[in-house]
Amino acid sequence: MFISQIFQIFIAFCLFTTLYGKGNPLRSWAEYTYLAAGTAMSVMWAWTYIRNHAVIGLQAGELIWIPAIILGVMMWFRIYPKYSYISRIPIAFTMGIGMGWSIRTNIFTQFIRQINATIVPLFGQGPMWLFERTVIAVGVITMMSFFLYTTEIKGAHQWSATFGEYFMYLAFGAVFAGTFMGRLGLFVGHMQSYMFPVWKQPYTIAIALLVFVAMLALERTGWGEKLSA
Amino acid sequence: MAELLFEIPGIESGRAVGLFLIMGVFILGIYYMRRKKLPYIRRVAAIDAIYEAVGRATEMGRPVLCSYGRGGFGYAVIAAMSILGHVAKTCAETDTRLLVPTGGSHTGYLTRELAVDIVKGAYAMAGKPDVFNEDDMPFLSGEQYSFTAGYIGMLVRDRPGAVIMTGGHSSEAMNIAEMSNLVGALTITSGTYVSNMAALACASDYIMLMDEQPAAGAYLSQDIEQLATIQVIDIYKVMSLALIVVGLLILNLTGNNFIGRLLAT
Amino acid sequence: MGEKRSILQMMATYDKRWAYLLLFILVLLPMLRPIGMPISVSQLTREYLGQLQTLEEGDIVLDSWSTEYSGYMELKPGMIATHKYFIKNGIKLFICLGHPEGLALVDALFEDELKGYMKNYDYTYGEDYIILGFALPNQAATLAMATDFQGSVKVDWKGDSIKGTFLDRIETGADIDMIVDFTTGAGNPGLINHIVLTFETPMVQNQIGVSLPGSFMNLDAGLITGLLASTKGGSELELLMSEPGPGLIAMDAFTLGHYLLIIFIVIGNIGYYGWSRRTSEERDGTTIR
Amino acid sequence: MSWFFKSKQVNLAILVASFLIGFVPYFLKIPQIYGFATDLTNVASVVGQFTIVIAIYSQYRRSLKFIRERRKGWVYNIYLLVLMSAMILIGFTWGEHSDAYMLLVNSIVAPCSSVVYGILAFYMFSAGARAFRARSLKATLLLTAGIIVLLYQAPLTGAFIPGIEPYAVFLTGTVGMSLSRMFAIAIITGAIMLNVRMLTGRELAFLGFAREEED
Repeated sequence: MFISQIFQIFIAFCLFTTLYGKGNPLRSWAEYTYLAAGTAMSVMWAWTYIRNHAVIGLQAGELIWIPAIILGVMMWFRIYPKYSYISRIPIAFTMGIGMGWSIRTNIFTQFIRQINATIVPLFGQGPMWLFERTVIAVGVITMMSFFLYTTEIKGAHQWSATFGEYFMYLAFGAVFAGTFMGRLGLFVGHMQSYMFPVWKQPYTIAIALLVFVAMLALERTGWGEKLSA
Repeated sequence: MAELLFEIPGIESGRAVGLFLIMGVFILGIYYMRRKKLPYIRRVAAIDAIYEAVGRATEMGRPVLCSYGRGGFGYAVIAAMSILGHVAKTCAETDTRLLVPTGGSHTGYLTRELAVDIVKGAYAMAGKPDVFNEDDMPFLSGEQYSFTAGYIGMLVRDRPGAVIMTGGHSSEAMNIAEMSNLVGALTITSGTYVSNMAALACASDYIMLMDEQPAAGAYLSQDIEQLATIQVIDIYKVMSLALIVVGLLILNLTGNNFIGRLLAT
Repeated sequence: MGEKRSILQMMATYDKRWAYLLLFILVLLPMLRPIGMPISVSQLTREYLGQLQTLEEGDIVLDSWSTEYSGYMELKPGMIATHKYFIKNGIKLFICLGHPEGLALVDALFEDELKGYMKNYDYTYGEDYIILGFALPNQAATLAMATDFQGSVKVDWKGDSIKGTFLDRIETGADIDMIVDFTTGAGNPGLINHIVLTFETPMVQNQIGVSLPGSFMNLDAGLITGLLASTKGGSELELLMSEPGPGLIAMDAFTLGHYLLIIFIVIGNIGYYGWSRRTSEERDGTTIR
Repeated sequence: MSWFFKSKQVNLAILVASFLIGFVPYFLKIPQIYGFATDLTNVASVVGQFTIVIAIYSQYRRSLKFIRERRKGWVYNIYLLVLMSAMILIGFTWGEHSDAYMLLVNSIVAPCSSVVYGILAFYMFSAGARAFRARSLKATLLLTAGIIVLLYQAPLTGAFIPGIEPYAVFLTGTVGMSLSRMFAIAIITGAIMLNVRMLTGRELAFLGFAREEED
């Protein structure tokens, strides 16, 4: 367990050397290790899903899984250019079903519900409510008018579009800040897992320094680029 | 939710309006795709930015890097393919090397085939089929993170003068945009979701916001299907605006939530 | 570049790797020496807790983890606090993973963080909570689960049958009392599309900062009923429930990281007005002009 | 037989039929097709999992090409294939809940996945520091909104200046939210239109038909 913990810290800091912007073998090693493990994990999970549904279902006598497995195997023919046409049927089938169930509900969640939530009584709930709801409606309308393509933007449309564009940049400021909070929270949480329990702290600091120095040394000597992938 | 305005026997309650809206897209879409006359589409500023970027790379003698996203066949990726075709043609005409990283998801190998065809076709159309080099369109990986690493590797190694990152990119977009800024490339990106749009607007020299990318793709291709798509989208945008305005007016002037009930689910 | 650069020029065109190094140091330092800065609780987090409080003992909650390990790092405080609430109040959970990496999280959460807590409240596997594993890989699976639960789910994550557990009570999405979704946003739209929309099941979300705009939109449209925002929301929930955890510890670094960015923005502006604008540099690598 | 698979009409028919199976039961009250539609949805979710084999194959092919041609970093590709095969082998032999397999997941995937996203904090940081400059009215709006929300998000500020909360909540919950809403409303039609193009047989490149015509 101890070794695993130390290894985690080491491989994480190796990958952080990406920030320096130059190739080095530590980073390449970490990257390839991750790629190998990540891909292997996807394989295992795909298999588990197939087993828990199709294999167990078949054992219980559910015949519907037989075509599922046949279609799945047909999918593999995509990799032989000569027979890749065989894979078209499972692709058409999964794409078709997927298209069906995604648009059937997206029209409600993304279109109808959103328009409906914009149409609300403005008065009678205080000035703050009136202000916020008006801002939402005006914001949606003016921003959308900025994104119309089949008409020339001029006259009143020009006013609306310009206002919408400014409004959008105001929104971008807020959204950017929120995104930064998220990424920072992730980074802080990650570092926390290497700093607590407290016994990890000396190891973490030592490994961070070690990787940092190694990275600089590799860069200065020119070995970094040479040995990286 | 407001109570329903109407119900149609045989249709699940509250779902008829969604069904009609979807059918509306189908009807309008097929109608516009069958028309022979090409509709008017505004030339979005992104197109000039793309030509400027390619021109800059050519002047500097550096390659152009153009990617079309890492997902399967989505709305953004298909638009990006049109843009890629034009970038490839311009590059072929001006003898600028073009790099196209491909892959990035389990379905990335499917889109790659089409991308290779498009670039190959563009070189052939420019009369330089022998200049086309498939090694400049590497399949980086089927996994997102190593696709990103490979992409960054290309940026650092080949130091392109322009990076045109269109199509559906997600969290890796920020990574690529900042790295491309570090190597001094003029960066054009496209945002496909809200937080990604805000971040990329800050990080890149030019950004195609929301559906400016499909609009640019349609304008460049002058393909009736893509143009029809933009037309139908515009109709629905105007319709949604009208619904909001009319709904708000009726509700707040008369107290009757007509549109709200029409759209109730 | 000239040999000697003025301070203003440096403020406009510093090497950003120095900023990276500073951010690294400022995040690690307060963990070595915690400062314990005070924090406040937002209305959003109070409403989220209010939603959890509508549940009664024995209610069944679909506990969806549509997050990879990285998202967990951000959502951890909120996940721990929310699960503590469930454990304390005897709510039944069935955990569905929406991402393969979720497997590693089961151990990370239940073994490393909540083991003692669960023992205190006698919260046991099979009786109070069941892990279904990678049960929500895509919308199709979610739809299948929502319309025919018993037909589409037969075993738990280790392949043991779920017959005879509290899950027997579930036929469709209508039998689920609440959905709690720990998500990175890109996770699984199927929950809203196929359960909330169809069965009007209440759903609360613990969302990462990146995907918050979309969640605000759904909150306003009534598609979700509560929202816990990023690490900050988690730490506020800890404070509200008087259950201190990793969130409150993180807040020092969180504050410093934000202030550092603000300082760099100020420096950049001084540099811009003092140097870039006068030299009318053409391109500075951003659309915001 | 191969004409059947190759035929555009057959594939298009399958596409349309499965689209209808996915689409129609949600709207029409025909209980008889519910069960059938659910079964097929289950089947589709399993079929989708089979694509992983293609991803693996592409990875092997690319790595082997690197090794064969002794390209830069070919040694890493050997390492990649060995580690990947070993982990898959361990997973299949002892199961994905075994200690050995979990150890690999916890030691490699957990830290690396966190770095890949955590590193974006730095990129956001430098992009923000570069872009948030009061160059114009647009940029000043961005800067103002950004600074207010950033200040609010730093938990310490809220404790000392509680008055900042309504402004920040207004910017994220109202201004930012209306951007998301506009985005959602505008983008949905494009997605449906793509489906229209596919279902009417005008956009079949995803089935590989574009390639076919070249051959």
